[in-house]
Amino acid sequence: MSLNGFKACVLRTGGTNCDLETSIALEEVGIKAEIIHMNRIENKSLLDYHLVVFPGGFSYGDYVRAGAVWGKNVLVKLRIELERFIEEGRLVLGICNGFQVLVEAGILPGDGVSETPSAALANNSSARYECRWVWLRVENNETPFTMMMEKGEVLRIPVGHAEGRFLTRSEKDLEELKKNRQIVFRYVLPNGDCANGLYPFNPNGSTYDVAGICNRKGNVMGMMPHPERAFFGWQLVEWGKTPPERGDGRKIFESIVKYFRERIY
Amino acid sequence: MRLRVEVRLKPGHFDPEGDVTAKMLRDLGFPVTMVKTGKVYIVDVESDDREEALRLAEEMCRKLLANPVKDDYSLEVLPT
Amino acid sequence: MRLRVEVRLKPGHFDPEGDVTAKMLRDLGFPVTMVKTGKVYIVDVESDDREEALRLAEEMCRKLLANPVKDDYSLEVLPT
Amino acid sequence: MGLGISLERMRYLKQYFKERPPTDVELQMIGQTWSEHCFHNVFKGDVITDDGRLINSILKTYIMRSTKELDKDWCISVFEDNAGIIDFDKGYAVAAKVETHNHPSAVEPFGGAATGVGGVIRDILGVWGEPVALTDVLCFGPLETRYDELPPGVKHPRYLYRGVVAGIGSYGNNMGIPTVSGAVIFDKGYTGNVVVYCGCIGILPKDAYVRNTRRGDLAVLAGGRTGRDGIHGVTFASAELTEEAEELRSAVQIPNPIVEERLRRAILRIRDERLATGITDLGGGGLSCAAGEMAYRSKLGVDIELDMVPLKAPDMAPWEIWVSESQERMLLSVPEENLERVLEIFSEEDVEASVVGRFVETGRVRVFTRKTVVCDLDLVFLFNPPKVTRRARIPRLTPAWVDLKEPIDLAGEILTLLSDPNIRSKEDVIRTYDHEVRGCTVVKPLHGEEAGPSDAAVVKPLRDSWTGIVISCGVNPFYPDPYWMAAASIEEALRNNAAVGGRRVAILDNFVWGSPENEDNMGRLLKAVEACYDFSKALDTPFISGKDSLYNESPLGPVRPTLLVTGVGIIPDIRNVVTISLKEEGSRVYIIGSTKEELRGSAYFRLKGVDGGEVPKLDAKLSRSLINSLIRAVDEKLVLSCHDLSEGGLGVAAAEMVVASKNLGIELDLGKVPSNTARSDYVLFSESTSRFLVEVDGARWRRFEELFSGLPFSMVGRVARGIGLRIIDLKNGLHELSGSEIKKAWRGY
Ligand SMILES: Nc1ncnc2c1ncn2[C@@H]1O[C@H](COP(=O)(O)OP(=O)(O)O)[C@@H](O)[C@H]1O
Ligand SMILES: [Mg+2]
Repeated sequence: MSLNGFKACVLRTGGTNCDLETSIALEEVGIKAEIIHMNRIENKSLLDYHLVVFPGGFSYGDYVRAGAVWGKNVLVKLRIELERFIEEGRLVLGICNGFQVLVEAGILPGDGVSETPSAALANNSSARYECRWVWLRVENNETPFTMMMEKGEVLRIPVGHAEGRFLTRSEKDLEELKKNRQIVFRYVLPNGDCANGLYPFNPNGSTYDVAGICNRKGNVMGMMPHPERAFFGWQLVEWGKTPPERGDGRKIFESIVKYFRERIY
Repeated sequence: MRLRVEVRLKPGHFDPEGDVTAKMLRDLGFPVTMVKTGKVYIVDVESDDREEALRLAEEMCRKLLANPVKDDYSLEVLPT
Repeated sequence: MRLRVEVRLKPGHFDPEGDVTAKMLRDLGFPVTMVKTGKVYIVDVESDDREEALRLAEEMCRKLLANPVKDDYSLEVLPT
Repeated sequence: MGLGISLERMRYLKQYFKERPPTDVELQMIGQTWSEHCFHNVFKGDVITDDGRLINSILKTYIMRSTKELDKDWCISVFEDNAGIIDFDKGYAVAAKVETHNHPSAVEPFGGAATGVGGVIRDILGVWGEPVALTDVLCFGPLETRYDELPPGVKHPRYLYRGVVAGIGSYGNNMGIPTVSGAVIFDKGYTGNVVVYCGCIGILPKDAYVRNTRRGDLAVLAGGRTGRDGIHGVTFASAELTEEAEELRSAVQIPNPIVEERLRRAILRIRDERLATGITDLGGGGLSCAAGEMAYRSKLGVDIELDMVPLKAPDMAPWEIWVSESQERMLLSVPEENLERVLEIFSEEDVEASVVGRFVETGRVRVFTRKTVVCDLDLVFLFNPPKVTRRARIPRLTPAWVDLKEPIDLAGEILTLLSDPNIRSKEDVIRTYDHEVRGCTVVKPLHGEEAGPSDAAVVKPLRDSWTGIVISCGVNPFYPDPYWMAAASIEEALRNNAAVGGRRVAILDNFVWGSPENEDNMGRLLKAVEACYDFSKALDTPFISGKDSLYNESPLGPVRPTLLVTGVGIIPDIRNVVTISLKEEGSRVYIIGSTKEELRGSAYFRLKGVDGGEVPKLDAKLSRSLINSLIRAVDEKLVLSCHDLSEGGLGVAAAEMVVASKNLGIELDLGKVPSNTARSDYVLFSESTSRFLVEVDGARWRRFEELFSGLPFSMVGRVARGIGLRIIDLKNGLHELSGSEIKKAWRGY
């Protein structure tokens, strides 16, 4: 049993490949993480966990579309449980492919679950895979995932994806997201100013430089950058003379713990 | 009934795969100016009714095969 | 001239993407017995000659777009 | 395509088949097993030289001998299995393997390169290793080559470049293994023969390394299905690339990284539960080679039922199934009592697995289809064909005088070199590879805020150990003397490793050469392997694995002979790694090693179009002392940043350190450089070996100097703020470059 008694279910399926490092990040902040294959999810109840994580990778080889097959698979296998899970205010985090899954499953940006996605993570405008460290600005620090951050704070976290260009159905949908404070992270310049689509600061051409969003309630979040790769100081791209203690990605995991601590289950 | 579903990016959307294919074809010496890509699914459904089959295909696109935010699709019943 | 190239797996050939798609569609409740996948390329070539354009497309398939071990292809000139 | 069997071996074969004619399945199996690719005929055969020597196996005589004589207790398995295995930390070992996939990449660049990565990953899985990092070294013709320079059958370098890079990235990214290190080289000598090296590093608990196939164990084939792709890949690997190359696309395997990703999961679970007695990957020769080798090395026989093999395409002939090189397949030997659990794990990971046969005591390989025997061969016969003999003419490099006027504008020369395709940033390639996945990458290929070029990559594979694996490479195909070329490549791999703090380096050799039937090619090869013995011994660095790809011939002639040396070192605490970016204003900059007039084959001479003078030579004893002192300095935390001097010499190395730094630059006094030349351009661009540029803590430089006392070194300048490079030449002339000029030249933007 971990320090806090908080439990996370890190889901995986064929092609998932960031489950291990994501679990390590969770364990480091005291959340017990269990990696569970979708093939064995039937024997489990999501409601035994406080947090469900969809980690990065290439689920189902990106067949059909990145995240599409796993997204639907989640609906088929977990829909009722997951709706209740979200309803109860437990947390769902999707990273990279996990974000694509949440969008394809219609869990983000909507509320609850819908059968047709209302957003998309399309091909990068650079037409290629992009592995680089980006600057992220915290737009909303009142979600369970960002409570340990300042609003407007700039984080250093890497991305690694070929399909991360966030698109909404319409301008109106985007306005809705802004109004509801659902935009959590945006790609910015090193000084914190908007990237305004400028490559490579906005690495994929995302609308409104969106890097991560949450649902209206704030307890489901998806993001393209990989916080688990910026968790330990030694993972960072620049150290100075010695590695710093911690990376910015850690704040997401620490926020989750804080949220759990402050909320009584 | 056999259906043919073709999914293509909506007009105006980036098609990096198409761009890369065009470049590679040009590198091979072909006088190619543009390539757009799409996906085809040949789907056999258990239904003898043309209309129903098409309705099903439509729903498959909405639910899985296409993302309405970025994809268009076209449907066709194939002769068997 | 605008061409349409469709590349599909040879009959009988193992199609993992088709199988995954079929399974997913069935899980979503569709009465689907089989799915085969393929790709479409819409290619613009600098040529006004129909025959030449088709010959070029044929060559593109042999050299890049199709794999002779597993793929069949079909070509078509599109009206512009 | 024919089977490619020599006359002498034909006789040996006839002798064996006195009683009955061989079946097609047998002939195919023999063809695959005896191929250059699988059997290493040249490296294991005899060589007769024009100076009257007979060498029995250059692999044993040179490469393996040095390892044997060095006799390191940290070498766990060398030259035997799919990969070399060395000791690591906390009961774990590191496995390493590097392969080439040149021919497939030449006809089908995406698929060829991708399956190259897939294959080398399976080599690591094939020793029960968990892959943790990938490397790739790629050589292409110049991207600006004109179409009318290309003979039929030779694809444009740009096409190959795009396809190969995409193929490598796709496979590694999809599998979630970071591609952390490599090189990209452009030269006319690769226009007809693209070179694609793929390497993989893995980690395994030492006691999980099981190789103990027993009689009665079942042969379990797992992973992708068997198809018509990649048939005759091994014979193709030694074929000349001609006009029919198009038709050879069918010999290239079709990649599916997702199948391999699932396979990896299953294999590692089977390993952790210790359920299998043996494992090997299906590579060249497919099932025929894997099953045959596994039985032979366990001194057993094997019976295989082809009907049990899951197929991708209907109606495959038995021989096609037997030799198909379809990807993503592994063969395991499993005791009957563990079978159920093994199949359960495979099914949980969505991996198809079937029992296809059994290991038996016969000493034969027997293949059945529909209950009839289609192949029945004695394994001793199969694995002991007559040796091949090659002739070698020892090369003698003709001396040439250099006629080159000393340029006035040294700064301009530096900028030109920085933008040379072989020196400038490879960002376009590197960023399309995920080098951060697994979250273990400490030193990245492009490191720091300013993304400077690292000398080596460092990964931290274990959660509860600070020890890191240091991965580097050395490759110098432009030095025209094969002996010193090999020496320089070995030392470069060590130098790059040491530059970030790596030590206890094991090395891997990968030869890419033209046809060994040509006596000059063979002579050059011989000189290169001689150097491999001499310098791996003298530098105290054992070879643990390697591979040769000979017969790289095209209508444009043979490939530029290329030896890649991959270095795998360790650093006891990754928090002490040294990177290339300058850290502190005012700190001292030292050059280590001595600079000589050694520019033959250098980037500078190639740029100027001159050939002559001396190639860089290597004093192994000196090199060892310098590297040892450097490592001590690193461990005592005296070194703030470091870069080795290689292509483009001091000028380029200093500029690259500036590229990596934010607002910091270097003041450099060429007069202080220990050298034997009076020309400033030679001091700047010589490629003498064993040299480093080191930034040393301003307060503790005395200790640093103490560590190097008696060795050639000198303080050559200081780190300064707000400048790029400020160079004082031998005549007291000043040459200046701003940081942004340097960055723009190197990055291209
Ligand atoms: N040129 C070479 N130099 C050093 N070692 C070699 C060379 N060729 C083969 N080996 C060694 O022989 C063993 C078998 O190699 P290889 O035939 O490539 O295995 P596989 O086909 O299973 O990948 C490996 O350990 C490899 O390191
Ligand atoms: Mg192998």
